[in-house]
Amino acid sequence: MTEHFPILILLVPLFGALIVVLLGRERPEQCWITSLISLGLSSIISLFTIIVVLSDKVQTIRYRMGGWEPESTVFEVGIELRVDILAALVVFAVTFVGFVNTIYSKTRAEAEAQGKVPFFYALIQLLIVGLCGIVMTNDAFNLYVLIEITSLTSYALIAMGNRRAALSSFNYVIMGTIGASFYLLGVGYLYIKTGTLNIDDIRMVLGNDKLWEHQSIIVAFIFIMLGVWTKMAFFPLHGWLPNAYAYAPSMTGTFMAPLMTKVMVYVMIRVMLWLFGDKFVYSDQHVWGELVIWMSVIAIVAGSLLALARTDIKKMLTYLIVAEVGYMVGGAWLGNVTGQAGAFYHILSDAAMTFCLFIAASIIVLRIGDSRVNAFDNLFRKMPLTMIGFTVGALSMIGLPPTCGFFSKWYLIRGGIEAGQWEYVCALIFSSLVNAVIFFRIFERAYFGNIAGVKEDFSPSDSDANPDTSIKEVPWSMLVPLYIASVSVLLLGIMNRPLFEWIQTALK
Amino acid sequence: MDPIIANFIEENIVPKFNYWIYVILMMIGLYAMITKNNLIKKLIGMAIFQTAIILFYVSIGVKETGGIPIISHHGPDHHQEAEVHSEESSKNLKHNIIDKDKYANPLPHVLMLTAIVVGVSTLGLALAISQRIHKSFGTLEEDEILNELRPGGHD
Amino acid sequence: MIEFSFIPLFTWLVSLLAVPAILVFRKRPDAREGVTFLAAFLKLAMVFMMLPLIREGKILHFKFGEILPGIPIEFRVDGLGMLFALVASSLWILTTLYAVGYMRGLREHDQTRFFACFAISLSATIGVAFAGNLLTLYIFYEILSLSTYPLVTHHGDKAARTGGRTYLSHLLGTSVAFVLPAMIYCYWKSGGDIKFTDGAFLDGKIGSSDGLIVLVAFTLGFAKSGLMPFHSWLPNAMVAPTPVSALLHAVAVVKVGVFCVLRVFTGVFGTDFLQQLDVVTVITYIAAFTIIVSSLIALTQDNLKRRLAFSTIGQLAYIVLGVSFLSSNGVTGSVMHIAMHAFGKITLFFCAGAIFVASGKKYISQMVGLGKQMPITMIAFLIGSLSIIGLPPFGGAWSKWYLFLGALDAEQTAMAVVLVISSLLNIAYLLPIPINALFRSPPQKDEKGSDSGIKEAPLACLIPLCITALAGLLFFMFPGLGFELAQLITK
Amino acid sequence: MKVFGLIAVFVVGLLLLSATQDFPSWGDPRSAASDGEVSSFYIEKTESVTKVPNMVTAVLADFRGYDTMFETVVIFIAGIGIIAVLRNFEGTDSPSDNDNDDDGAGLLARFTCSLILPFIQIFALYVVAHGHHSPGGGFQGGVMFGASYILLALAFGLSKAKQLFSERRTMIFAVIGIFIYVGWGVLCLLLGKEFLNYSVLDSILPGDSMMARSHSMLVVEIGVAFTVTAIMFSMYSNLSTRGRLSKGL
Repeated sequence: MTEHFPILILLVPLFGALIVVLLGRERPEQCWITSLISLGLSSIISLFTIIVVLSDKVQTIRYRMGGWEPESTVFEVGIELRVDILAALVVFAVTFVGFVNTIYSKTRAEAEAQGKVPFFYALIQLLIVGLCGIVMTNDAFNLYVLIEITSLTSYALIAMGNRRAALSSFNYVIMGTIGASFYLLGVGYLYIKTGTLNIDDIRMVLGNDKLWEHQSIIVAFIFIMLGVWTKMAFFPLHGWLPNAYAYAPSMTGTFMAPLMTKVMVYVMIRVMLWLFGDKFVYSDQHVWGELVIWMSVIAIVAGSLLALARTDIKKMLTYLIVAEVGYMVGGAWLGNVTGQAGAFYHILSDAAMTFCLFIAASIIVLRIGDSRVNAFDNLFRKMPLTMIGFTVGALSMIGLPPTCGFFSKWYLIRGGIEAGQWEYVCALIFSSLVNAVIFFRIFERAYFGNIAGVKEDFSPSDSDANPDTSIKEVPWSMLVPLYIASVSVLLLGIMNRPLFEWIQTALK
Repeated sequence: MDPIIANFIEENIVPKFNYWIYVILMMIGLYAMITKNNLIKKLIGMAIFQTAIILFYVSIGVKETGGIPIISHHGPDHHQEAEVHSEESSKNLKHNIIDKDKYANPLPHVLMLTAIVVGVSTLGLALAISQRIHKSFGTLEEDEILNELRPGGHD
Repeated sequence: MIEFSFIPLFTWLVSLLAVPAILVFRKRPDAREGVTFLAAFLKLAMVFMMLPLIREGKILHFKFGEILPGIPIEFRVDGLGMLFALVASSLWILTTLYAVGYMRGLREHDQTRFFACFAISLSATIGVAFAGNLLTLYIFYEILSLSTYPLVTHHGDKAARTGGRTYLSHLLGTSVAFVLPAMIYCYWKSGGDIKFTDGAFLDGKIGSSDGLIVLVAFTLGFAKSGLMPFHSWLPNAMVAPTPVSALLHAVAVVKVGVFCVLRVFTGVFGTDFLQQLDVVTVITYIAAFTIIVSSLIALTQDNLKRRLAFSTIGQLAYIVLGVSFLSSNGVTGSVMHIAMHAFGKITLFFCAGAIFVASGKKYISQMVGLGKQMPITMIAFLIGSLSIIGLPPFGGAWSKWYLFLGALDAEQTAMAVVLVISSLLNIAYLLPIPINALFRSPPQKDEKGSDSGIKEAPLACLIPLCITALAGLLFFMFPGLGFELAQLITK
Repeated sequence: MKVFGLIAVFVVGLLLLSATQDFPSWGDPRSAASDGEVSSFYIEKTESVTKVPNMVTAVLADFRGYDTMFETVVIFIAGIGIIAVLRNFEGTDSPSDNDNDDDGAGLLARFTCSLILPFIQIFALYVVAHGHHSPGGGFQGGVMFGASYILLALAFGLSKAKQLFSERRTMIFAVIGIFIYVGWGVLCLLLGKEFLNYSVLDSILPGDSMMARSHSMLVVEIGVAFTVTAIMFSMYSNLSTRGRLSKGL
């Protein structure tokens, strides 16, 4: 039974989506229940998968679709899934966040999906199917198909928001298509040269036939990287992200912001280490090593500064995501195991803290009806429970112990020092200082409120629209996810050592 | 004509014209996606872009010596039995020696079937989104939309 | 010898556990303060339990939860930590007593939040004092910065917010920007071992130029030690209520800063190794510069608390200076000065607070002739000043004396001169206050009889400041304990 | 913007062209892709292991059936995505929209349509069923079938077509299609082999394990056809009416 876990993780939400569509618009409650059950089940299965993979005898589960063992050939003729501890961890993160986010969606979906609740739940479950598939598949082309699945679902989910959401979703369509097509091109180039699509086999062929010097392989690598970077909003290519996530329906933003970019970072690490192999990526005759580190430095600095310049909290958080992507790209390109493992650990911790912050921000915006930081007066008094969760996420973003943000910074900085990339270390420290400024600006405002006599740039009408009396805590279906998220932030921080060791052993 | 150019054409363009064609097509599409102001024109560019990639893939699978990848050594009259009777299978096994140069490479065709489907779906969804935009903004020109957003825009 | 013990953990926990109780009793002030007192006494008791063991030369040790490869959260009580814990926990009691009087005297708002944060910051201080490795030290250092922020900004007005902003930006900024990378660098260089042991862990593992960078990064990074150029948070933090200033900016926070610097010198590098590296002169000069400049600035301040703040900066620089002599006498002087200055300066702050409570006066120029109404306070102030200045028969004399010896051992005559000059400056900016208050009659015309109503501050305020003032005397007579603990480190 | 676009386009183009120098030339049967182990395996072994002479169908529905499953899901996503984005459920149920629909084409067109529609549909079924031996399969057949409905809507007006193929029904059909495909794979799972491993189904299908693969391909193609038909029509009806599902083109 255990060997079927990977496919079950995918199938359960898939069926969930089908059932939800069949249920139809008349029964939003049952749609919610259904997706809750299916996602909960799938996250339980992925939890078990982690346990299975951690056991000594099964290091990696290989699951051949259609049972096509390569008998007469060396290469895989079918498609296979490959689940090691890294994949298992990310899959668990995806399914679990999906599950928790579904709890959050309970009230929001009916409010924001304009009577299309079943379609929202179906799309979000299919999105989860796509993300899990991306993480687990071991076939370069299948990866493309799944990337497109996630893209299509996210276009639709974002476009369900207001009119600005539709516009940013359109830009996302254009950028996303370019990115995915570049990836597809790269795969085509690899296929021409190697004649196979299985990731491990491609690496093998590249290694045996010494294809590394070939121009076509280098171009293929460049294009795959460009494609993946576009998808993960790496700095110069980040244009689509902030508006898309800021204007999307809140329950969509809370799910996508933590996961989409992170999964693509995972894909990048996988492409670098498994598809092309570290000998190719980190070899000295290619100039890109230094270049990408510098690009990531620019990404970190620019992302932090852009976030600092925003007054709209959701926009601010999205720009922080851009900066965090810079962290991970830089860490993965440092070229030592510490850096890679740090980047990978940051995938998990950043997912947790972004989730926490986005839920908190959505709740606040929902309650006070204004997304500008200037409107956050005295929130610590008005909605303390929410602000506690927000504070945990913020401290983790700043990188203070014992939250997970501190430890991922620790590993990344250590990797940077070992690699002697001081510019990267400085960028990390700079961004955490900027984050401190950003969040303490909010804390001060939420803690003391506005000082009399200081002119503010938002009209009193905003505050009149919803007087303080109307501001109260939100239903449990929003607070519970918030607290699950903040607890997992702390838990990841405390658990960091075993996690890091698993990751390191898997990467070696 | 200058011999060098002629030589270049001789060696790099004529035998590899398929790559040149797809690159040119793709660049046309990319240019339209980047620079066009009208959303529908962007989408047209997107369609060209994806078609170019499909062309590229299919051209990988071509073999000058080969035809369509459908095995046709037993005539059309066998089809039904081949599906129903299993004893046919033993008969098939004996003439199982297949010259692989007679058939084109099937894999790219399969892949491109998928890519086509994906392209269609993306296009359909994008059209729906642009209709939504047109409904709420009353125009499909990007600059007009941005102008309309200026006052209210948060960024 | 090292022996495992739970007492450090409990000492750390007791004030932490007080927090929920304080929050529970927020409606009933008496119960609330009762909890605080209980916790404070328990803490002191535990510290005293540990004292004899430490005096035997034992080292208490406790660890749990390895949080990073090879680095657990680790408590380790040695002489230095013991002395610091002793000072902090004993002064916590007095400060609580004082705070009760002060806060109720002024009918302050949010007293629950005040006492809760107070307790948290105390346990953070103990955590720093007992920290067994660099990471633990760092974590508690950060917690202290955060937990004192609400105290500093207690009033919540514009001044408090700007003050709090400077406070956090300096303390967090420097620690993240300098200490964190330096710590990770050490972790990498020393092969994953950043434990404090009798021998320093970085000993012989690092080159001279790197050593200089790391040392400076640490010394400036622990900005709580108030070394220039990162000193300006201290005067700004004086917007806090006086008990806060008293405990946190005479004892807990600033002393944590210098304590960390001491740790870096003794525990991370080790004085002998620093001798080899021959890089400390930089620190010496920074400290000397700070001493002189801050004393000069202090002369120009009319706001009493700000003047005290600048004097604190100077006094802290003494401690760093003494360590940077790398001689046993210097270190002894520094360790002693932690205690002596703590008692002296807290007396002065108590007096400042008492004056404010009783008369609402903040500025030195207003205090002329105030001794008539508040003799006890002013006498205590006089004693405190003398102890700070370092005149016998007061505790401060000992530490100054050893610092002086240390300077001579290190053949740093220039520094000896600096010490002398600065002592004169101390006299110049401290003594006039009590003298004018006691022996000059108040200028009559601009009084309009407003001072006539002034009496001594409430008893809860008076008792602590008398005790601390007397403590200054006692330390001169019985300095033995301080020496003993100092010897444990320097040997 | 235009200049920037041009520069970007040229850089990308040159990069791509620079790679073609070590590519095989047009139609080279010895190229790594065409001569490689995998494609050779497909060409030589397909029929002997699956009994399907059309390699494309075999690779599509069996070797890479997992891809194809997600392909169907992509179509499905597009369908429900368009509804989620565009559809507005207000004003659909009001009879006024549905009654006065004279928005069909002229008489001649109607007549022609009613003449050719059956043939289109029968041909579509043939394409689905005969995908094993000739070019064709679920997608192609499904598209044709969907096209027949679109033609119906063009000729007789959308509401007429909706009476035959209402929105609810399209959704059900789409779901059924995927359900057939995935369920068929799950059946293999239940019989104790990997997902989509049709060879175990010989216990419930006529013929040996290889024939089982052949039959199963037919089954999944039918599933694909269901989904594609339904989604094609729903795409058309939504896009052509800005999501009001009334008063089509």
